[in-house]
Amino acid sequence: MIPQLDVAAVAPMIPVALGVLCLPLLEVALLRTPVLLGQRVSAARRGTYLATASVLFLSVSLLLTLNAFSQPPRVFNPENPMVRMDGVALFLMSIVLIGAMLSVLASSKYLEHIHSNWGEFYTLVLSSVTGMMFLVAASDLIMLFLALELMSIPVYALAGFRRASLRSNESAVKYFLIGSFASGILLYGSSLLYGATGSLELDEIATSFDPENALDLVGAGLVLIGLAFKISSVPFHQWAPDTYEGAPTTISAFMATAVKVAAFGALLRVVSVAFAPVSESVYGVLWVLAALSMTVGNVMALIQRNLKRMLAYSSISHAGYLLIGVIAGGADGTQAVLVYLLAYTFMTVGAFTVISVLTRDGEEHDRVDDFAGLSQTRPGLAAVMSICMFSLLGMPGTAGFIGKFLVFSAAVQSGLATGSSSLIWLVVIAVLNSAISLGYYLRVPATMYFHPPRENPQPAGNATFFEGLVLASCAAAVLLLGLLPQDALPGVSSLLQMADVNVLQLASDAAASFAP
Amino acid sequence: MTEHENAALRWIPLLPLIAAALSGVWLVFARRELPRAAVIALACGAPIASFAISVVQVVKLSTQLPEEARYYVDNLYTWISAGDFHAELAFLLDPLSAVMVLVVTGVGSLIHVYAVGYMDDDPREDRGFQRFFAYLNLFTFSMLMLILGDNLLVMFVGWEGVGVCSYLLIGFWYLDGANAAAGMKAFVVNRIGDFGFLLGIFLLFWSFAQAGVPTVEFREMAANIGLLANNTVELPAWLSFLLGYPNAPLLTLACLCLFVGACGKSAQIPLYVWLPDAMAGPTPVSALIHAATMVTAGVYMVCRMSFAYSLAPGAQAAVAWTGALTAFFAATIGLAQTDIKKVLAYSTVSQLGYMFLAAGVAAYSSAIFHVMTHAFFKALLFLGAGSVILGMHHEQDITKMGGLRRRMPVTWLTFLIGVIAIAGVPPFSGFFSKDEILLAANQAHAIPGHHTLWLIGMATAFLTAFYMFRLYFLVFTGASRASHHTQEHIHESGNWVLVPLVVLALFSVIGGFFGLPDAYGELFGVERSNSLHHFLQPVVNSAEHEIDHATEFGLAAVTTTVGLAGIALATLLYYWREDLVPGIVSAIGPLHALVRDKYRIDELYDLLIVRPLGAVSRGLLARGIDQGLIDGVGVNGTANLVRATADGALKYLQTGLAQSYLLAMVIGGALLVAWLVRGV
Amino acid sequence: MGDISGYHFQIVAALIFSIGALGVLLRRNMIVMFMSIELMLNAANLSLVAFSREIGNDQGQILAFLVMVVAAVEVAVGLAIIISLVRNRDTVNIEDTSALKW
Amino acid sequence: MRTALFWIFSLAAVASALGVVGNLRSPINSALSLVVSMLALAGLYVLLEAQFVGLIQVMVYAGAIVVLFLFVIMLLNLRGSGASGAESQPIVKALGALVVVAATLWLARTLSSGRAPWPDVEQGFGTTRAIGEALYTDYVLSVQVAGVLLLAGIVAAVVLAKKKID
Amino acid sequence: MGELFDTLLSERLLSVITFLPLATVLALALCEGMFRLPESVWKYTALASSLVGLALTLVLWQRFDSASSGMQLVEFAAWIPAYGIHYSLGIDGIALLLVALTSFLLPVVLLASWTDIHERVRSYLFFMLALQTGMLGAFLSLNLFLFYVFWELMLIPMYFIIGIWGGPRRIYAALKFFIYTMVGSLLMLVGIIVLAWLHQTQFGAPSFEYYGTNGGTGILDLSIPNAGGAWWQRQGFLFGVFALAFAIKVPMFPFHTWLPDAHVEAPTPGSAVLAGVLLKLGTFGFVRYALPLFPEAALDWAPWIVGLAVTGVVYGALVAWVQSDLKKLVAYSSVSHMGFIVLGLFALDSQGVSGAVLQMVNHGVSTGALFILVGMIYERRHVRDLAAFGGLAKVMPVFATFFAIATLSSIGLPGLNGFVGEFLILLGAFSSLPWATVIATSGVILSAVYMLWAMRAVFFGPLANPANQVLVDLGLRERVVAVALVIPMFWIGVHPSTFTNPLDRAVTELLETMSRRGADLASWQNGGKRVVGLVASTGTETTR
Repeated sequence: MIPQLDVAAVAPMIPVALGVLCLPLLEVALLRTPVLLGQRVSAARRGTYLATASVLFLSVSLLLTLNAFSQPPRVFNPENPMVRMDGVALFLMSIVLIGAMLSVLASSKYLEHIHSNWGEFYTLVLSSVTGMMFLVAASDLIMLFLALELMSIPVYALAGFRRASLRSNESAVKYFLIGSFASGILLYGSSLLYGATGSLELDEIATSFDPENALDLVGAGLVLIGLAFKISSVPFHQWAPDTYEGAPTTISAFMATAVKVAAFGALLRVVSVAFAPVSESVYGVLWVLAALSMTVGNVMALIQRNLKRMLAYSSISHAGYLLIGVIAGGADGTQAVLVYLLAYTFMTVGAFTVISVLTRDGEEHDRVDDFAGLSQTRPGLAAVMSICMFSLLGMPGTAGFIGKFLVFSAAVQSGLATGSSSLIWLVVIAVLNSAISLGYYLRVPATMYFHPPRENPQPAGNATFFEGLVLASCAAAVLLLGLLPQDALPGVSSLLQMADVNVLQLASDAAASFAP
Repeated sequence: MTEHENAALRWIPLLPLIAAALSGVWLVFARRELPRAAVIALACGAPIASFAISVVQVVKLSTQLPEEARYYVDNLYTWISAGDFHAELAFLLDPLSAVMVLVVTGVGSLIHVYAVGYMDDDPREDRGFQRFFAYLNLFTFSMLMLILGDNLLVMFVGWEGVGVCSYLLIGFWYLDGANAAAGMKAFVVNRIGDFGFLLGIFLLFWSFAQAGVPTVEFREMAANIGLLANNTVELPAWLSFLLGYPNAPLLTLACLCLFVGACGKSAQIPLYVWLPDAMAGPTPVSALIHAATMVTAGVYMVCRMSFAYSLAPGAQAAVAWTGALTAFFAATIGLAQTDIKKVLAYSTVSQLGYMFLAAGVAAYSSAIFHVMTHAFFKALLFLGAGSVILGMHHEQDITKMGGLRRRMPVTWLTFLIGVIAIAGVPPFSGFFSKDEILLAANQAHAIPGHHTLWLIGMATAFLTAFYMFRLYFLVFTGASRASHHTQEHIHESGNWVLVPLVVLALFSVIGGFFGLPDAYGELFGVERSNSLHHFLQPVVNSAEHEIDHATEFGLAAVTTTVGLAGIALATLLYYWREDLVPGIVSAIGPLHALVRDKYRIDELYDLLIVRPLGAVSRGLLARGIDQGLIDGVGVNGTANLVRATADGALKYLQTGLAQSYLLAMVIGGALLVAWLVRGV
Repeated sequence: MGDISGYHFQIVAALIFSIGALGVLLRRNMIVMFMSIELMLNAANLSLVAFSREIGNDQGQILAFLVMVVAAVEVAVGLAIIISLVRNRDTVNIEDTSALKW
Repeated sequence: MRTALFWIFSLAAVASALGVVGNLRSPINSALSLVVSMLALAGLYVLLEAQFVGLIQVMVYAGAIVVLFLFVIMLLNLRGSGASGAESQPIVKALGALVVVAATLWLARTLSSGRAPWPDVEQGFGTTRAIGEALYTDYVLSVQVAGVLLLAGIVAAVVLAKKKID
Repeated sequence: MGELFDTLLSERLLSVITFLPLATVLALALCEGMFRLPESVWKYTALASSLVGLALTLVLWQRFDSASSGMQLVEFAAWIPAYGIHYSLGIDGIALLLVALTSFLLPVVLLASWTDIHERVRSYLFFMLALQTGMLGAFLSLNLFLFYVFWELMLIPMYFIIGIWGGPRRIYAALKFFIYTMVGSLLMLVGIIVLAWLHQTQFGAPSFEYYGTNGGTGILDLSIPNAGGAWWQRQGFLFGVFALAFAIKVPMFPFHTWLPDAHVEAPTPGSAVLAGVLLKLGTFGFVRYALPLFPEAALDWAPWIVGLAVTGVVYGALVAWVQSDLKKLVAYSSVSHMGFIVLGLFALDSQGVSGAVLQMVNHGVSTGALFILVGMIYERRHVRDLAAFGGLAKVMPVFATFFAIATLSSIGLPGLNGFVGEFLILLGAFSSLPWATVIATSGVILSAVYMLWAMRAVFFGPLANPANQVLVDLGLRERVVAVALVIPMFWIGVHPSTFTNPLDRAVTELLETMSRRGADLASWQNGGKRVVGLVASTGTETTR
């Protein structure tokens, strides 16, 4: 019996997956150009071509994803859905794709500078993106696990992509060991859930979930641990600073954004679909995780000297803020998480890209002190960095603020609806944490603008076109989302013949399409 | 347009203001001084013109309006208004302000003229001559605002304005730090008084507002003062415990508050300390501000508010006693001073005490009378002293003078007239005014201890006569104690200086006859000879006392005798038997030193208030609370604590060892799961 | 099947899982740690298959199968990562890779 | 018979798992223990009517994965346990071990309570055919994803482990 | 084109005034990107833009109708309608005064810093004008979200101004300024969001609109319980978070310690704008939001706030007195003066509130002037230590004159601006808070002490230091600046009704709103009279 498969439902994933197949071929073709064209393509050019190709694949995917918004949610297989292409999934896929595109664009030159300009990079990124796209749409634990691994394994390798660098090795080893351990826990949790509820499908788990049964709860707990690891929530976060610091910068950006976005997608889905019957307990757990993540992340970030490491801690704290949105739940909470993730992606990629642009000859200028006087030597970079920092700290007028605002707003609304004060406390904690976060975010513009340039200044020269594109689009997106969230997508919506669509609307619709 | 409206009034204060503004703007924008003649014309012209207008208006006032409704009002616009509070920018010319205006513009004009001569040789690069006159004109303006103000607010404008001008003029020779310090001291002490004044305004306004007449206008307040006659203010527990009664009469409290202001402005105990220091200013300033006009503002204010004071016996007693004690106290200090201007300064404080004594015993017209005569003779004395100082090349120490009579004859004569006038020798002006005050004190049965007040007044009269003649003898008679060099250059002053001296001397002689008591008038067959008293009476409502002429003359005789006794003693000690003085001084050594050092009150204030406050501000507030507690513990402390949490503790969890991370995961995960299954 | 039922298998799985976890936690040789992780995955697989038998649907087995695929890939990549580390620094002691901290 | 097999396989599995973890001398020994464990598990799978999974377990795990481990161990020429110097943080590690053990005991207790007896399974359950059919119909998407994963794995392993690229 | 102009000026005047500065610098930056502009183009364009802004403000003033109630010249545009977030601007008398103050100070400050700032002039101008937009927007916005955006956006330019062009400890000061201010306002954000969602529970849709000027309801129509319900929905909490944000901005004791650092380290124009306008946002926040929204809680909290305000008056003055750094002295004087303003606000009667609002303007002008003047001397000598000066009146008489006027204005000399505000504040406060007023009035004495102390140390005494002997007096540009600053001092002092007339209506409405929303203002206003026995004292009733 052959089920009715709706291949078109997974259309957005196909170009990327195709990319995974094609890129190695393309690379081989490029390597063999002396034979084919009689002319050798330089490594740098090859990188550029491959990056361009990757972006092409990604953008076709993005277009397909955006196109799918206007259609009702589809599933791959009505009998056994595996993936559910609802609004949330599509929205998160778009973010992932955007994050990946930006990271890829930022990488081509950077890889050269860290002497690791191998075409496999793009294959790995694309395969990871494939995993992410499946992850955010996964509607059963099988696909969830599989997609999670497809997302993670290439990233383990990418973290260690700079083979000659011990820091990169270490970063990969730690990420890999701890990540596999967490996958094991997640898998075991899935198994227990399966045993307890008789199914691996999220809907069915929810249906037969017995909140009084320890096995169900243990399973749920173990799955939560596995996902909490991926979103780097305290106390499952400790890999993140080490990994982000050691990994190639653009990969750190990729990890901090796309990986986290996808993991949040999975968490959101699991929590609000599968664990709906125990939402109160689960929210209790997430409450603690959120509070811890915000506090530990921010406090630790305060003492960091290395910018990448600081951003890692910052990403931990942002995971905390995002968890508030998850806890707030409902359409508003989901919408808040979606918009926050979008905003977070732009500002974080922007910040990491600035660091990557400054890399020369294998030397990363990633300590905060390295940025001294950057405003005079590289004013453009300094400006983008400042915009990203102000956005990260939640300054009104930037995307970060809109995200935070929506999250708080969802929390307050949920608090008003349920009459409980616990979410408000969480918001208060978040607010105090934002205050702490000022201490380190502001140091970056302070260093760039208030300190004189150092004696051996940052490498001069211009950013490449790709890098410039990334920086400009990050800065523009951060500002546009911050100032005109309502009008942030007019161009795209007209492109797709969608009436009256904007980011907030999109996220809100997406959230509404979410299974109750 | 009623008959009471009179748009000419505004020009009285405005003319000096315009002069000052012109000078000032020129100073700011022009590279050099105006031509000296222009400065003089502007500076002297304005007060003289004001004086002329004043004379015309006062004559109109007293001739065209009936006695019981004698006032002109010039209302410019509503100055401050909020809610039910309105203060007009309005001027009031009634008999009380008329007298003051004439004194201020008249004496003021003379002093302006004098100052032309006095400041002539002041060598300054920063265009001091013009600046000086700008300040002086500004002062005249402020003083006229104070006097002509139709309500407490406009009065307060002048009140503070004169304070500022005084500040600027005391510190006019600012390159000497001491002068600047004296100016600052004057201003700050005045501000302490203003603090009380403001509270008085608030109290009065809200009381009137509560009674349904929200006003700060004098006439309206006077008309409605009855509404407040019985009001009391409930005191907080601690205060009523200290005072022994639960509530205080409202008017007493309000009047006391206002009187605090008067104490500051008119240098009464305990706020008199600034006036002697204020002698650091140029002598015309001392004459104008610190003798003739500004310092009498407090007296004027009390008289202006007499409608309230008359209903506040407690306040009256306080005014009278403060005045009497100040008079005596300052006179004792005056005995031992050696700086010619300091002697005059203390005598001013003392004479102001007399005025308050008068105001306190409700003899308001006598107070104003004394204000007037005092303006004449004290201005004369100061100007004379200035002339001496000019002649002695800025030597002010009377122990280094002597024998100036022949070298400076005009100065000598006019100065002598001033001394006689202040000593209370009939028929010089001082005699009449002082006599009236003492008489009033003697008869003020409503004031507790009024006989003691009278006795203190008499004692002060004796002391005054003594120290003024001591001053006179030390300066003008005997042998010169100046250095040779100085002696050779001693010279009589020029006409700019001498003409005002002569005019003022004239008024010092005859000034008393403006307020010749009716009893004396009858001797000469003049009805209502105390024209000043009768002129003022509708406004100030002085207490009338019915005493027979015999008693009145008897008391006058006693006063005169006491004054003459003082003169005699001074003559004995400083003219005939100067050799006795050192013996007496050494006999009462410590006491003399104490008096010479002004009872060390300044040092006491410094020790009790200024230093502790400074120490507290610096040590406790600035260092302790601001830097230590708030910034150190609160702000940076919190920040450091957060940082230390990371640096000292949290950081060590991030060991870099993968297995410790795993461990944290395991433990955290175990807790997480345990929490989830807690209920099962 | 007599006295043997699902929970026996589950307990075996739990035991192997925790042995694996202990191995990851306690052993300092990365390769051994990695093997321990494989043990954990296997334990989970056992659990899945046992539940699959117990419940009577094949989802567990499907997942178990896919886990093996994942495990294979994981091993390949993981060992490659370790190899590239060892190339730079001749050690497989996890505690030697602790330059990144704080 | 089944009971006996169960006990044999499970004891072997647990014991060899302990062998993997507890062998401090050489990773090679650990790897060999791992093989034993995998094989024992395969046996258990068969007992659970999961012939296909059992088969794959032998092929993939025992046949491929552990061999890969051994290759790498040989390749790197590792001697000893790789542990040098004293155990760091022994107390903390002990604590962690304690937590794991306690959690396991608790979990075991939870697992052993109130389970229904096994249902009969339909014919063909767990056979290659059954699983294969499921995989290529209902779960075909996961197979595709697994394919991508394998490709990515190859690429990743190559790029990281190759001695010299280009 | 002409039509567009007319529309802008007639219907979008507030937006034009608000965004003109930002638009100017953005345009400049754009041109700069295309062809490098000389610095002088930047300077003159910026100055011209700020002067145009001033002129437009005069147009605004003229168009403003003092007699009509409510918000005027309202502008509305949807922004994020789903959340009730709109771009809505409007003006009342209170805002008018503060907008005028801002528009006035900016050109003056720019002119004052013409030569003072000579590094990175373009960035400096960029930040200054961006700051102006932020400040104006905060004064004009009628949507709490919009307000919050402007409120926070101001921090960035100020942060850079302090940090780039500041003194030796500028980085510390800039960080402290930023963090201090944002800590307070973040909590306020929580409060704002709670309000918006309360609006949903009460009226069916979330809204950040304050007055509901666009026909609907607004936050101000909410009924917010003062007791009962969850703690975070009560007036007490909500007032608390608003008040904290505003108190830090004001700054009230004990939240003031960012101010001395920021002032001392900031460059002259930064200090002037900071003291002149930024601080006013704190008190403005009280007037516009905290008081009318949460009147009952405001009354509950009032004794504490008044206590802090009065403490601030005395404390600021005493600490100012012992400072040896001239700028620090002026900075602490701000603490003292702002205490007066808060006292006046919490008098909650028309005198007190009018006085307070007027005093905001006064303080802006006077303290702004003082900072600018201090800057002039700093530009010459590069020291601010009082001990380094002395006798400057001799070499710089004109400067001394202006400084003296500013000083006198600052210490509240009648006839100058400071007095009118201070008097009304104290008068108003006396009826409700007599004892607090008595203590605060002592600030009148103390302000004379410290300001004259500074005058004396700088201008009087021997001109001993050779470095001071060669100082040159103010040049023409500086004189123009000084005169511009002095004019409003005299104007407000002599004819305050120009400024209080537009105010009256707004103040009355504020008090009416508070009463309507449940505050027992009469009993508060009489509270003090009762304490001093003014209420029940006529005749016989007193005996108890």
